[in-house]
Amino acid sequence: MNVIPIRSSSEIRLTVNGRPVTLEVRPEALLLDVLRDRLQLKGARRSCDMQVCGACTVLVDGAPVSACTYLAVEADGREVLTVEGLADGDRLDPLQEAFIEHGAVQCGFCTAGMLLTAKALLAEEPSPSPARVAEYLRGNLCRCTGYRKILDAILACAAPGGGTR
Amino acid sequence: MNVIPIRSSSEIRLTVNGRPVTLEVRPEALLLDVLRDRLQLKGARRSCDMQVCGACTVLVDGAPVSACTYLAVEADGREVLTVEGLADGDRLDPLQEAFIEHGAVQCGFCTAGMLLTAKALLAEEPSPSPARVAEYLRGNLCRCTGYRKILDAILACAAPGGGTR
Amino acid sequence: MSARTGFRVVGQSVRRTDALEKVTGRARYLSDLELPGMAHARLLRSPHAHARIVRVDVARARALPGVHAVLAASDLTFCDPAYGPALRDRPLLASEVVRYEGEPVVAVAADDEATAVEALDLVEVDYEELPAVTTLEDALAPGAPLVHTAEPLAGHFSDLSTLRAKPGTNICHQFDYGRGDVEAALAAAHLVLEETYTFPRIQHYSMEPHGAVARWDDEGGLTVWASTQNPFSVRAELAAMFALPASRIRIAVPLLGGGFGGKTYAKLEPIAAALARVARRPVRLLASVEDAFRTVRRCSARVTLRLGFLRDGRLDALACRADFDVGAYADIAPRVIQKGTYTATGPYRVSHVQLHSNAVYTNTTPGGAFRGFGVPQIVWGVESMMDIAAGRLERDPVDLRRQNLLAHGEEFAPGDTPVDGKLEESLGRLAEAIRWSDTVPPGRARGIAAMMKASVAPSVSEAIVRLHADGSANVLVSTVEMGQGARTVMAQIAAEVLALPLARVRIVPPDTSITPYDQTSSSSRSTTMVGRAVQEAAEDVVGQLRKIAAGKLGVAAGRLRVEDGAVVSGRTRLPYPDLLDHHFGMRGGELIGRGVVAPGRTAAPLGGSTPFWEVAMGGAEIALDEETGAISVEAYASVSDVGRCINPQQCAAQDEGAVMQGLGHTLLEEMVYEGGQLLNGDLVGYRVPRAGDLPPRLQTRFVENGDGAGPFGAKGVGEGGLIPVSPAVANALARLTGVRLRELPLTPERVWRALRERRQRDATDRTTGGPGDV
Amino acid sequence: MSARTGFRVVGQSVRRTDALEKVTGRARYLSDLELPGMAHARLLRSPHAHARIVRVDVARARALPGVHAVLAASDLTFCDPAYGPALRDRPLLASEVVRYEGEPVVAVAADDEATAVEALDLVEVDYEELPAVTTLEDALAPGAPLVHTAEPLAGHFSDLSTLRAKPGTNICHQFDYGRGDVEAALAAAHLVLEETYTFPRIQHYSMEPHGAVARWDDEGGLTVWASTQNPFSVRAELAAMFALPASRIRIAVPLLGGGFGGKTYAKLEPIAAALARVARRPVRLLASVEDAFRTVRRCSARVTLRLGFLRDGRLDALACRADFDVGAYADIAPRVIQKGTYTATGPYRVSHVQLHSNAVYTNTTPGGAFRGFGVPQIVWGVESMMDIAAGRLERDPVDLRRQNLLAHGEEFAPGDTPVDGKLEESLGRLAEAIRWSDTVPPGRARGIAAMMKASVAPSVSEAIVRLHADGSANVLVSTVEMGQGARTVMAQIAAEVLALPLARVRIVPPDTSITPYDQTSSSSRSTTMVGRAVQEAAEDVVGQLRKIAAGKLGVAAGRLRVEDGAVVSGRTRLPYPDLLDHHFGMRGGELIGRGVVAPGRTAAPLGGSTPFWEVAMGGAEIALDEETGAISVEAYASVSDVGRCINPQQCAAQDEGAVMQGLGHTLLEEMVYEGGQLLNGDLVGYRVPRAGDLPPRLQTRFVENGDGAGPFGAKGVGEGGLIPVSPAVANALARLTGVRLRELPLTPERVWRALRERRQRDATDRTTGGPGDV
Repeated sequence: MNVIPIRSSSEIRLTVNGRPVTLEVRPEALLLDVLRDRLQLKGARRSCDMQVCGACTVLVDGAPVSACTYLAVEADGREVLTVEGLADGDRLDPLQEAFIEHGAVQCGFCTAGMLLTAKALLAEEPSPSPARVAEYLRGNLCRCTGYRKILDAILACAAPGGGTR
Repeated sequence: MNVIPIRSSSEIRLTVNGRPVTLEVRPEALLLDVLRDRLQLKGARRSCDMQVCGACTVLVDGAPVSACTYLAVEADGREVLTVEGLADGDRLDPLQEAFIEHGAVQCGFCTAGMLLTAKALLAEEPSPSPARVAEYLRGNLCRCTGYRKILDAILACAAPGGGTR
Repeated sequence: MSARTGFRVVGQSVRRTDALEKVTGRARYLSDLELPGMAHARLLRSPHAHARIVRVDVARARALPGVHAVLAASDLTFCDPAYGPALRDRPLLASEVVRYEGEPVVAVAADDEATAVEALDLVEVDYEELPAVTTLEDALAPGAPLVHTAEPLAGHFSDLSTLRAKPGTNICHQFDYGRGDVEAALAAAHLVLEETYTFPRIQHYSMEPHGAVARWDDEGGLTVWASTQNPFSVRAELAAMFALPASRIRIAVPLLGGGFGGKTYAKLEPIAAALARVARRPVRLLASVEDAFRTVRRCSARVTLRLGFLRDGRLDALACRADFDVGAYADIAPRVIQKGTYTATGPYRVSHVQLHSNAVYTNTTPGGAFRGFGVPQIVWGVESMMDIAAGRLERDPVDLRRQNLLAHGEEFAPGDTPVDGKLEESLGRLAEAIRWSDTVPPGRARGIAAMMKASVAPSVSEAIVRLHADGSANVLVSTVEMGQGARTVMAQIAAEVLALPLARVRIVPPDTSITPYDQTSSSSRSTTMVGRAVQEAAEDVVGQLRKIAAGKLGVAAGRLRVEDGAVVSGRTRLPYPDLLDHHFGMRGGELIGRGVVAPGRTAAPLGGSTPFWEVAMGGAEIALDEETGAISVEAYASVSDVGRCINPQQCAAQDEGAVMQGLGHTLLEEMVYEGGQLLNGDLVGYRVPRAGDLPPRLQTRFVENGDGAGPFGAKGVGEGGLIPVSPAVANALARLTGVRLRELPLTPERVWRALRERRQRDATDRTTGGPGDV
Repeated sequence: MSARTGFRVVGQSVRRTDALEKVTGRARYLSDLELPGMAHARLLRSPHAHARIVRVDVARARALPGVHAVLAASDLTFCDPAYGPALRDRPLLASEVVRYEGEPVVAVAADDEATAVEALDLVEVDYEELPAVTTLEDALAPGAPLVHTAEPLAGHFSDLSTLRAKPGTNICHQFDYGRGDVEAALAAAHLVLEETYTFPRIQHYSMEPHGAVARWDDEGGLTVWASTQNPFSVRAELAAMFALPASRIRIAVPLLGGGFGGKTYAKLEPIAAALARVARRPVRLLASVEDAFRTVRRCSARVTLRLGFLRDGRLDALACRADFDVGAYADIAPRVIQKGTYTATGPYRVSHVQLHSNAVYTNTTPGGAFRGFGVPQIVWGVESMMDIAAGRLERDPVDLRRQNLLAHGEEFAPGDTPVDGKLEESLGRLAEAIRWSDTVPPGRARGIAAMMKASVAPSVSEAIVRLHADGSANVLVSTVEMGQGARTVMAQIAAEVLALPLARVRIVPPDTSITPYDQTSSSSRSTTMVGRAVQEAAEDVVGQLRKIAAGKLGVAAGRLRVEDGAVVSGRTRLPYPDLLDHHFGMRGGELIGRGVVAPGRTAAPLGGSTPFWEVAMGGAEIALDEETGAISVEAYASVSDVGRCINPQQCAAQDEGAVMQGLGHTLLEEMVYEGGQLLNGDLVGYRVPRAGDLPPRLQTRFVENGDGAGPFGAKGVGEGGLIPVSPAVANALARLTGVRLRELPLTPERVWRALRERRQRDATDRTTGGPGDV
């Protein structure tokens, strides 16, 4: 463990994947770094650093945010869901199952963000149209799959009655 | 890095292998843990935990101490030398060279402690007798070598004129 | 077992072996690696495209607490700082001169990234700007400023050791190939077309940027964990730079978050290794996406083509002159230009061929390998011109292409591998998939394109298969899993040959100190080459099993077969664990199988015969917003001849991804330079395809005749699907609007301007009666 | 190249390949491993020697913040908790009953060790004490409390699958062997001696205690970094416990801080794996030295021997009845008792042999393998009695032994390996080294002893050698480096065969997913077995090189030799890199060599013929402080027949260490139990040799006739030197004082008491004229 010089820092209390966590964080600390380096939740990934790619997407109080630009102190008092919290023990979330089943995973770097964004979408709109899914994913890039199988996987988890495009 | 709950702790300033180090440590923190876990100096090793085996030996102000039972706060203001500080860049200490040359290294778990104890001895007494070396090493166990080659290596570094037993 | 194929695991869309770890977030990539005592590195990059370094002062940075190493070029006395796979033209850190905006000048390793950034702020560098060349035109102009003034050393590829630079120019390599008599044939041709096409600089943007973690050990050895597609090349570079035997270098490769060619050959590894040496601790160097834009890109190109057709439609002659902009350092671009140019004739039978291409230095991000490896740049022009020719010859574009296709078994070029696919079948499947014969809906048009690409040759892949006492197996191969699913495919191949369930086979991750040689995870070669090595190694094990069983049963080994984890003879079943117990006289020993696939050098023009031909064809149906010029691809069909799909779902995934990446450079992507400065070196400025860009209908189809050179008749896939996209879309646009664009990407602005020009010209034509160029 | 041996690297005392990392403190051991997110484990151990577990309440421990897993036996529903290499008699955590003081009952994994300790404080366990047996006498008494009541399952060794327990007793295994007619021979013998010797419980005290770090991955696989001497056995245990194929388990072994047999077979690995499964994160479990005392020890023994000599001094009959105290769980003790007992006749020719031994459970720390593997316990008695016999027969002890030595090539037992050394030469060298014929200084005496030990058989070792494009090589073997220098020796062997400098050869650390099978790093077998596998794999590579060169030169491969990194034919030198370039048609491919050494089962009494005989003899010259009874060993000479020293310095280092460890159990060491409680389970109470205990003169000599079964005529060394120490010292004591001790260690108190008794008896004898027992 490296030596952390303790300058000004404040205590935050948040819930991460259902578990309460109390942390001392510096004001400029990013949620992504806190998750990855201090809580060892490496599922959220760093890529573009400018809220474009979505690899760092986590849900804060159910809404997708880019953890790469979200201050940890902003998460004080909130619930954070990361990809590590999607499954219930060994029981995968239906989205996770669908991503595997439809081959929506290639390099996997976008996968966590895709899953969480889709989770938020289906919570908002259980039966989105394909176009709506594509539009909702505008903040989540994937360079491997061409999106086809990702959309298929998400649509497979939508409640019946989702419109077609 | 794990989250360390910050309870009562105090700042210590010490010199480790010639470099100044400032650390916040808890009062019960052991020097061995501080060296190994916080400064990543893994050369001092944990074995008996009761000042018998010498695997954790480091020099504090030149004197060998068992870091497994030495409080980090006691090192405040002092100079600590660990095995990582013995060599000068790529130039090994003569004791290190002699240990290699004489085959005084087997599993290596005692080696750091042996080297540092020998260093302290030769600083005190440049020309010890073989019996004196053996006696000085009473707090440093080795289970592999049978000590013969360790004594040979140390004696090879003694100034000429060391007595025989 | 599949009744259709007779295979049990091969041909099945089994779940990826890494799917679970990826959907649970527990997959580990380079940036997840934490080593005790590890320092974090940052680079100071040049703000200038071309400048002399007058002064570098790192004293204040070095004095900053928490800083473990600060390196400038003058500190690199402990290694040979020159590297590069084709030409050793690149310094580990810029020395004396910087040659592109973003070139690393100073490297720092510190306790954490914040301290490293702070240290870089304390570094002072004075530059004296030099005139820069950032376009092919500038670089090739007589008396142009030279990016490199000294002659660079050859890299580690023996087949590139005779690179032909043109001294006193910015041309670092030229490629020439010819057969027949092009000029005579063109002179005699019924139709001669001459056109020039340009292809932009494209950023790979693998979502995971480059990274490396380096650690020296006290045995004098170096370990580098690297996000690389070819660890053995990285090993060769580091061995040369640090004067180490290969056996003392360990390049270990975790999962890659995408590659696309951008992670071939040494990138950050030399800097990380140098920093770790000085810092005397592990050093992690992670690039950002902005760094990636300044690390490598696709070579842009300007390609002038002359095609000569006979009256009956036969393509009789093709001349190609291509200039590739390879940026400030050659990287693997010399090979890119020769391989890309070599297949300019595509899947067609052409008697008279003259190819010439130049690799041209400019003061821009170095150009290297990128999915397609030089082929898209050429095919963009050739396949556009096939459609132009069809128009001029009043032929159907599908029909004209069909007429010219090479036959199965026909030599592509004297000495090279005969065509291993059935090209007509691909074309037929494509026409069917894109409904070529159906009426086009109003406001839409369709276009197609075809391509054929060679894989790298000569090339070597090796494998070791270990069958354990309990009858489960480990496979040691150096295939890099970068998303393409290679590990899953290798497990399927081993499981098939060993007659084991997939779950009993595990692939060991690449590590040059452990897993046997494999040249590279690129060039669509892994299924064919590594797959064959795995097959051979597994067959070696099966041979040993049969021999043991034969001895035990007293029958000929040839009469025994393996089935469901046992050697079977009639009704007798000898499970592997029992056979191994018998063989070793105890429970414990293992059988080791070895597979070495090394076709060697041949008389083929490039020195080796391609192990297979990658064949892909594509068809697009587009609509156009005439107000904005925005093209929307409403349907796209991709057909690849893969011999056999080892994993059909993964084959489809490869081609879907390839098509979308192709749509990126067709419609959206281009790295834009102005005055030597990269204007859009981040994801805000550089737009890659999003989910909303997905064509509503995207189909992938596969030709499977079991005639591939790989295991079970499979062959490579992955690059091909990307290549026809641009000409297919442009051909559709031409058919829709009569407008022919010769510059990518087909941005709304370009299309809109072309439409406007076309309208203006049409207006003029209506007045003058002149013909419009299609 | 050495003129004497014709070898270049072999036979040289090259520097250890790990020496530099060890003297600089940068060598990494298990306890240095840190994984991101790793939890730290602690165990709650039984305070009772034998008790029923009435209640375990872990609720409060589980609720403690920072705790990730708390396991008691009832939680182990996800695995088969029974394990053990010989008998699966051991639960992962004590279930229902605890069987020794220190047995693990509850395991906790938490954020840090302090939290884990805090959690253990919150665990409540209620016990109901049961009567315990802690001595062989108690355990073998009729109606003794039983340590185990159910019949245990066989472990993973097929050759031990027919273990013969004695139901209703504490005997878990019996070993019997006989030939000739012992009773008749004893009845006819000129001299019959019958004596009983005891050997204490000894702690290995490797300076590094046991440790394991376990991590599950999402492919359902398990990785355990373990301080183990035999990773493949650990793999087999975990595969059975967690129902995994071997290919999905990875046991990786870092440098070990000593082993001495104490790190053979699964120790902490199952608990760490179970904790990691539940904690869903990596778990590190590090034992303390006090834990080590409660993990494994040397089996104590009580050995009754009957020796029958003919009038001319020939040892004609030997009967041995040995009870080994194996503690609460069998571990590998069943094999210990059979191998130890099997060689009771030592290096001597004995016509009539009857051996019987029992493995006896007691409520103490489990007994397992320890340097010498059962042999020291038997040799202690036999070699003491050889001296007694010499006295009674009025023969010189060296002379009597020489008369009875087996000849080179003579069968040790029908079906087993013939004697592979020259035993007379060893004895002669020993007599010379200890100056047997010289006058003994006043107040001193000399004693000698000899031993011959079998290595494990059948046994398998495998190796892979990879020759890289640059002519450097990696060797993949699963030899564990625990201080003995095996990696250096393997590098020497490979370098010799490959004709490469040592620095160009690198040994890859053991990892069951990667490095090929090796049974165990113990039984002094590595140089012979793994060494042969390395030699064979390297020769395989050389064969390929010669074949390539032969093809290139057009000469017969048989006429080519390798020299200094090249294949040589007359004056033509073809360096390996050039040959590989030629072979692969490019710079890059590698040659893979394979070596499999698997002698298989034989008709030998133990089911396999020992691959070699380890032969060692020792001589001590002692002085005695009659006031205190303290023995001081003034000189010690050790002679081992090693066939050939691959690395003379390391051979000497092995024997010096062995002698000192032997002096430990001879003079100092004993684990003392009282009422089931271990009284001295730490280094304050348990005294191991210090530097001051080193004999002023300690010599090691080696017999090198190049006749070993290993590479270059070498064979194993490492255990032998320890074994003669106790009888040699006791024989010297007897010669000095007339006092014969039959119980180890020879503590001052025991010696002093014996001297006092002797004086008292002498006084009585002087009165009665009766003979003193020598």
